[in-house]
Amino acid sequence: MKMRELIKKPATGILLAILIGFVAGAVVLAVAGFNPLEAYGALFRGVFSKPKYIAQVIIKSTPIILTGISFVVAFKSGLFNIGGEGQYIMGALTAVIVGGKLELPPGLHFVVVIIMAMIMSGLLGAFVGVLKTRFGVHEVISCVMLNWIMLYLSNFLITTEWLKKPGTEASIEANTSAWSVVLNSWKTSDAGMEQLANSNSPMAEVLLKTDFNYGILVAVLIAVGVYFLYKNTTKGYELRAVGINQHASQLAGISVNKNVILSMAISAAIAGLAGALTITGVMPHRVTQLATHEGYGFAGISVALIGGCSPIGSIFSGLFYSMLTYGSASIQSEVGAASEIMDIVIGVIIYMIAISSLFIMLANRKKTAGCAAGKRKAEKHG
Amino acid sequence: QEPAQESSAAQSTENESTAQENGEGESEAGSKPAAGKTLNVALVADLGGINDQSFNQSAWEGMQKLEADLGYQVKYLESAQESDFGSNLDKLTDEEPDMIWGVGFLMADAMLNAAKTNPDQKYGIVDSSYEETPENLTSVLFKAQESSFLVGYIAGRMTETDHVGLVGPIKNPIIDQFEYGFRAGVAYAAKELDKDIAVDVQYAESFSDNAKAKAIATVMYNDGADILFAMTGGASIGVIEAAKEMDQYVIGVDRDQNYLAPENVLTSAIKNVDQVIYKITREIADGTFAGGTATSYGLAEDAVGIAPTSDQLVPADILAATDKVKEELISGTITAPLDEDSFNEFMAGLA
Amino acid sequence: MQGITKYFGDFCALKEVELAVRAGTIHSILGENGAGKTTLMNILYGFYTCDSGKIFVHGSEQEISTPKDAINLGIGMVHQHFMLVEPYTVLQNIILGDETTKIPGIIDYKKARRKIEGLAQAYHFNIDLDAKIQDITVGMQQRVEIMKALYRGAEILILDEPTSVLTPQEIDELIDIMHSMVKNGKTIVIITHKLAEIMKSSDECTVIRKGKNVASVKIEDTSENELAELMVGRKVHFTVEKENRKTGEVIFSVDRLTVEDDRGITKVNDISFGIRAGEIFGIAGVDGNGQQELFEAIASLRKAKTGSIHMKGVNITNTSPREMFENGICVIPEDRQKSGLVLEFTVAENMVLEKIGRAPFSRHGLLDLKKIRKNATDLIREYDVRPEHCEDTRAGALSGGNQQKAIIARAISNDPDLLIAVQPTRGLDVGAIEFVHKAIVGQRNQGKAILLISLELEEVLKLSDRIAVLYNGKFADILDAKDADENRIGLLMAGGKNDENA
Amino acid sequence: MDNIGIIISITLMYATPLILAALGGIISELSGITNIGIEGMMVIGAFAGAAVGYFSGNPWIGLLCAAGAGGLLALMHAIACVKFNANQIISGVALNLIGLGLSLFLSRIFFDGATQTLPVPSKLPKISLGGGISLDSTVIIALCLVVFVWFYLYRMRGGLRLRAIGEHPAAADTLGINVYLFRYLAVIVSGLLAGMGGAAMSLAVVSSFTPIVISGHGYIALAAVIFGRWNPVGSSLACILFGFAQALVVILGGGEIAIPSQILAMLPYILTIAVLMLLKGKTAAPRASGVPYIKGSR
Ligand SMILES: Nc1ncnc2c1ncn2[C@@H]1O[C@H](COP(=O)(O)OP(=O)(O)OP(=O)(O)O)[C@@H](O)[C@H]1O
Ligand SMILES: Nc1ncnc2c1ncn2[C@@H]1O[C@H](COP(=O)(O)OP(=O)(O)OP(=O)(O)O)[C@@H](O)[C@H]1O
Ligand SMILES: [Mg+2]
Ligand SMILES: [Mg+2]
Repeated sequence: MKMRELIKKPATGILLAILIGFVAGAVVLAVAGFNPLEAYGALFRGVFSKPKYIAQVIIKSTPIILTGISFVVAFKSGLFNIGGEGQYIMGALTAVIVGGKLELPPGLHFVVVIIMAMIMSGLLGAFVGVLKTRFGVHEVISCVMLNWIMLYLSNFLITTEWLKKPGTEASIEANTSAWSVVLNSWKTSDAGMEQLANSNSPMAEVLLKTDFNYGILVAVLIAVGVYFLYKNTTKGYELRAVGINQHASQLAGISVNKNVILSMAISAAIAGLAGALTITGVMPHRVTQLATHEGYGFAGISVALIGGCSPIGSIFSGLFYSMLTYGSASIQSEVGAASEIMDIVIGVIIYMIAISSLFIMLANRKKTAGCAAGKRKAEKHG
Repeated sequence: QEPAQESSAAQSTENESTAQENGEGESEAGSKPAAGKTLNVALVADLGGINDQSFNQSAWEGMQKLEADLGYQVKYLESAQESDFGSNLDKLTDEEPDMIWGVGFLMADAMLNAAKTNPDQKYGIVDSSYEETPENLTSVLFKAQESSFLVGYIAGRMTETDHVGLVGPIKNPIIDQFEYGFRAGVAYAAKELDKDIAVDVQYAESFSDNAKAKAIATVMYNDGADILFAMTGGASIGVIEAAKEMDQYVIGVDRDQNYLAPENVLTSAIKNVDQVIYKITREIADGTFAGGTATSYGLAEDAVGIAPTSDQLVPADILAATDKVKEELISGTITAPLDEDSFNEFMAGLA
Repeated sequence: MQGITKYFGDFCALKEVELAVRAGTIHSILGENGAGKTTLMNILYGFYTCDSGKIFVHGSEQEISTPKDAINLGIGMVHQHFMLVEPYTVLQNIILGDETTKIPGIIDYKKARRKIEGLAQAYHFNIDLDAKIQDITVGMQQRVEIMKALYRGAEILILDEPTSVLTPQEIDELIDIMHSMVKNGKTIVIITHKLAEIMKSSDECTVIRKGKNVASVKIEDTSENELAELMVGRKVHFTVEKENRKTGEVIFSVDRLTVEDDRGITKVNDISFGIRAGEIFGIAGVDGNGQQELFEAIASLRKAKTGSIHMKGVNITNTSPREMFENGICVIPEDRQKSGLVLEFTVAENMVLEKIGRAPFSRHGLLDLKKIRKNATDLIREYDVRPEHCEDTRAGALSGGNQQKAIIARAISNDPDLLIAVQPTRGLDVGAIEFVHKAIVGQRNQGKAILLISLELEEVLKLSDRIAVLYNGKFADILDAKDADENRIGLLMAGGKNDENA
Repeated sequence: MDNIGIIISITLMYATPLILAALGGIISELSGITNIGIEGMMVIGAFAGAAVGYFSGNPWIGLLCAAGAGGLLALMHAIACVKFNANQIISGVALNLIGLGLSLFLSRIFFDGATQTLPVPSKLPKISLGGGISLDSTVIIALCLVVFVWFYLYRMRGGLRLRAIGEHPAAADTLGINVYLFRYLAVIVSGLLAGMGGAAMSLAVVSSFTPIVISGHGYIALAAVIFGRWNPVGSSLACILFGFAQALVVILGGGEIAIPSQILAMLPYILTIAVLMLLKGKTAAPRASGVPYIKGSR
């Protein structure tokens, strides 16, 4: 009885899905002739054997936690924001421009960069919202198109004299004053370098070998902020209401159009923030010519879905996703199994989440069996 | 050829698992032909991935050859995003291999950073150089303009319509080497034949859009070009496809691509990243490591050139003439241009 | 049907219910909301399967596990909520699932059309086969549903609450159709809450309450009052006590309003009226005469083409629902699930839908969750919304009647100066109707103005102080309740002239 | 003008994989199941087509297997959406990942560790119509399918039923139509078509599978479904418009006009948005699309 209640909880469904995902991955690995235990061992070691690896996982989770939350925000208002890629690029591009062209004191510069990036990508999202509300253009279409438009726009801008770093195919870099790297000026100073080089503490290694940055704090703040927005504010209430029932919201005086636009804008701003935090947080602090999308937006969708479409859940699923992708490199280099195995694992996890009603069905089976017995009894009586 | 490679792949997994058990791979050096000691080598591929049909793949093939010939331990990591370069280099550095290669100019900064923070680790980078190269880093450049010059020359000699073309991916300094080298080669042939040869150049803005590359090629052929230089990265397949369908000649890039269309791939401007990686890595075992330097490899070193299969479709006299041009390039009588400025200079000199 | 028992999860919807219908008669089923009428019929139609029980058709036991089985046995059903595909034409809807084909797989519309036209003639149906469902009136849709059954050769026709959406004229027509069908040898089972209709149409009536048989009576031997008592289990008051009050100032006025529908057709044509405080202004009319557009224009859901709407002197024409609310207007919408509630929200959240931005429910954009919950607790108690303590229940999980109660509670708690009620008792049983009517009259007695738009003539007559009859986008007349009776209004609704006024 | 022939050829070359996938999307959506997994089905179709085409030497067998592979992936979607009432978007996202991952993984197994296949010995044949127009056989197949799907949806019994299911499944159910079976079939057919769309890329446009041979085509096809208002003809026209814009880019890019090629590359995408803004349409989405049908629920 207790067990059944437990299985019916959404979190249990997600955990079971993860378990099944790994089992499926193991089967595929085994079929391909690899030892699954060894592979997962490599994954585990690749992630947990050193503090700096954990740091890397955290660093890499930052943008996808945010693109995940971005997806959640739109989803809550009944919108499908598949434009995370383009919005991410907008944020990154803005960050490079504001970070590279302006001279401001450290700290302040960082804040200005991320705010500007959020504004710019927010505007991009608002544009999608306006297209939807005013012109009836479905957000999926406009987002898919804008992803490509942003890619080419970025590629174009960074080849202009204005933004190009001479002799490279990349943009200028954001100034160090805009960086969010932890203890950046100290660790790059001579004294700092020396102290770090001679220290054996794990923290020193993290500082020295990774771009450990404050981005994750921003991501967590955003997650909490979005959670608070939906749970405790009028605006969040309206955004949700509009997402579930436009007619009732409209009649109750909640403007559907305004909230759709706002929701898209917030969603896009958060995806843009992801881009800005990558620029300010990690090497090489610039935008490069892209042949194709880097996949932050699509990863965000997976993160959001694994996280149960909740902002707080996205923190954990973002870390989890980042762990899998970062760790999959170890599977590849140690066991030789292609890293695509992780696509399959993640795909199966999401698939299992989609059909998590299966778990509830299975849990209920005993109960319905009892019911059938009751039915037979009733028949006898009748 | 395939079964051989398959067995080598199987071997590689075997080797790696034993390597894990033994901790370090170096202990089993004895079982292999003695060419110095066996080394542990790793590679970080750039965004194109290890199977990009281009220099990442070529680099990895060089390493696979090291494994097959000499029993070296080899492994690679792919990078999905630019921010992966640093963490991939760092992860491999932790394993303290004898050498870590990075492919592509995109990785330049991450590589420099890694070399600076890990002075005891040897690194090599392909396609990028620095003003000041750290002692533990060697930088390898290819004079792709030279091979491009040669294929341009062949195209110029062979065109019957006096019209050739080039389908490019996304412009960047490396791609420029190909474009201007090719243009110069065509111009050189035109001068020799004393005629004008038009060169169409169009960029697909993509390394992957096969359909677009194919469409561009179709239009070029249709406009009268009869030989195209397909240097579109992975999307080159599209150009070769157009050549096949329209029964025209096409020139491959990076690797000998004749196998993709034996009737149509005239020649390929090859860039032997594999051989250079093979060579430099081997030298480490012998105790020579050219750290702190940037070396350009060109025709002289046989690091670039035209495909060995060229004789299948290129007439012997033209091949012979091409060989002469090659000598002149090696001797420095001709200098192949590698960007717009040097190309303009070259053309001025030609006139 | 014998010993029909049906569980939904743990909930027993039907407990050993018996139903015996004589061939060639009209048999009605009566019961409160949720008594199990629809469930019973769905079992007969094979849409649900029963947990135990037997079904006999023409004396032989039958296994009916899918609608197809039922159709093959000559059973047809018109569902409480119409089962029509809106973008399809009438013709397509009728033949769907039983299409005539020429070459295998390819529909032969001509043949189907001939067959349907034949049937329509036989039963004096008047339907436009090429109109799309979304463009025709509810009454028409009903005929399409009946035609669907006839087309399939139904001998036994089940009608689940067929009259709740019809005008008096349409109801009469329907009853005529039913009689002519019986004459043609068909058997009809009809579910309705309207006792008068039962008396007028049926031969027998089976009453069920809470999933159990209560009685089966011959109509000749019973009366409306008896049926009502059987159904509810207590005496029911059919009249609403209205104090005689002096009405106040005109607080709401509509002046020369003209409104077009989506296709640019004028649906409200130059209408003017005013409502005084303490007055119930009823608008009667056959569906499709502009009620929808009039309401939407007043609620700012649709642009008024010309004319103006004032509330307490403020011009609120073409503003927004928000503006309307701010000026003291509240709405009980027609479709509670579509426009009334956010079904995925909790009851507590739904109870503050319009006033979420106001103190005490929120301050500076921050919600006060405690106050929101407290508000719901109070309203749930006051308006007897069930189940008890459903503050945190999803609104979608409430029964239809309770959803309606929640909406009424919310609207009244907003303390509006004008309450607009559109079809406030649609689909409710007499008990629930009594409750809603009391609440509306209570508001009037407190001096509020009320605009009642209803297709139920009886309801309009019973509640209103003044009655306007909407016909073809214009008011055929505005009458004082004292001067109105069913005949007069019925005539006006049908487009007849009002002689006395002329 | 020869150029017109070329523009037509390029337009159709671009449009064909999209048309096939969009037809799949339409059928699935009309039955009430949103299929965002089209991309993954195209990828696996492209892989299966090229791989089987390579090993069997017969591109037609490759095309069939491509359809089969897409159909199998679609079956997973159908099981999730029809049997388990899954959120259709979540399931679709999952299948995109699985489709790509599986293709690459299998490619590595069968092609010696490479994520791309070797070129097929023979491609699907081309058909020359003269006037510089020369079309892949997939183009002809796709155009025939457009006509057939249109005919099926609007003239045949199954189409009437299918569309009814997407609008009002309960209504169809009460008329004895098997909603679940129809949905299963519709989703599987959408996978077959998407798989063929993928193979149209790897067996006709080019002759091998690479990890990037399908990159975003599925999403553009979905956009075309919406653009064309769930009508096979309309959606195909949307795909053709997109292909035309790409052809225009190619033609313009060859001229000596000083438009940066990156800017030119945006054209098809900007054009799509612009056209949609001008059309300013209300959507005609099937009403029950994306909503699981649970019998008897209200
Ligand atoms: N699909 C269902 N799932 C769960 N409970 C149901 C379902 N259908 C009906 N019920 C329950 O069964 C009872 C009988 O419902 P039914 O619809 O048959 O009532 P009814 O007599 O037709 O009422 P109404 O007058 O409102 O139409 C209701 O209390 C309802 O709660
Ligand atoms: N989607 C649902 N989820 C959970 N429970 C539901 C759902 N729909 C209906 N119910 C249950 O079914 C009952 C309501 O069904 P229904 O709408 O037929 O009301 P009813 O019994 O006719 O009552 P009323 O007289 O209030 O209309 C409620 O008791 C409710 O708990
Ligand atoms: Mg009912
Ligand atoms: Mg009810």
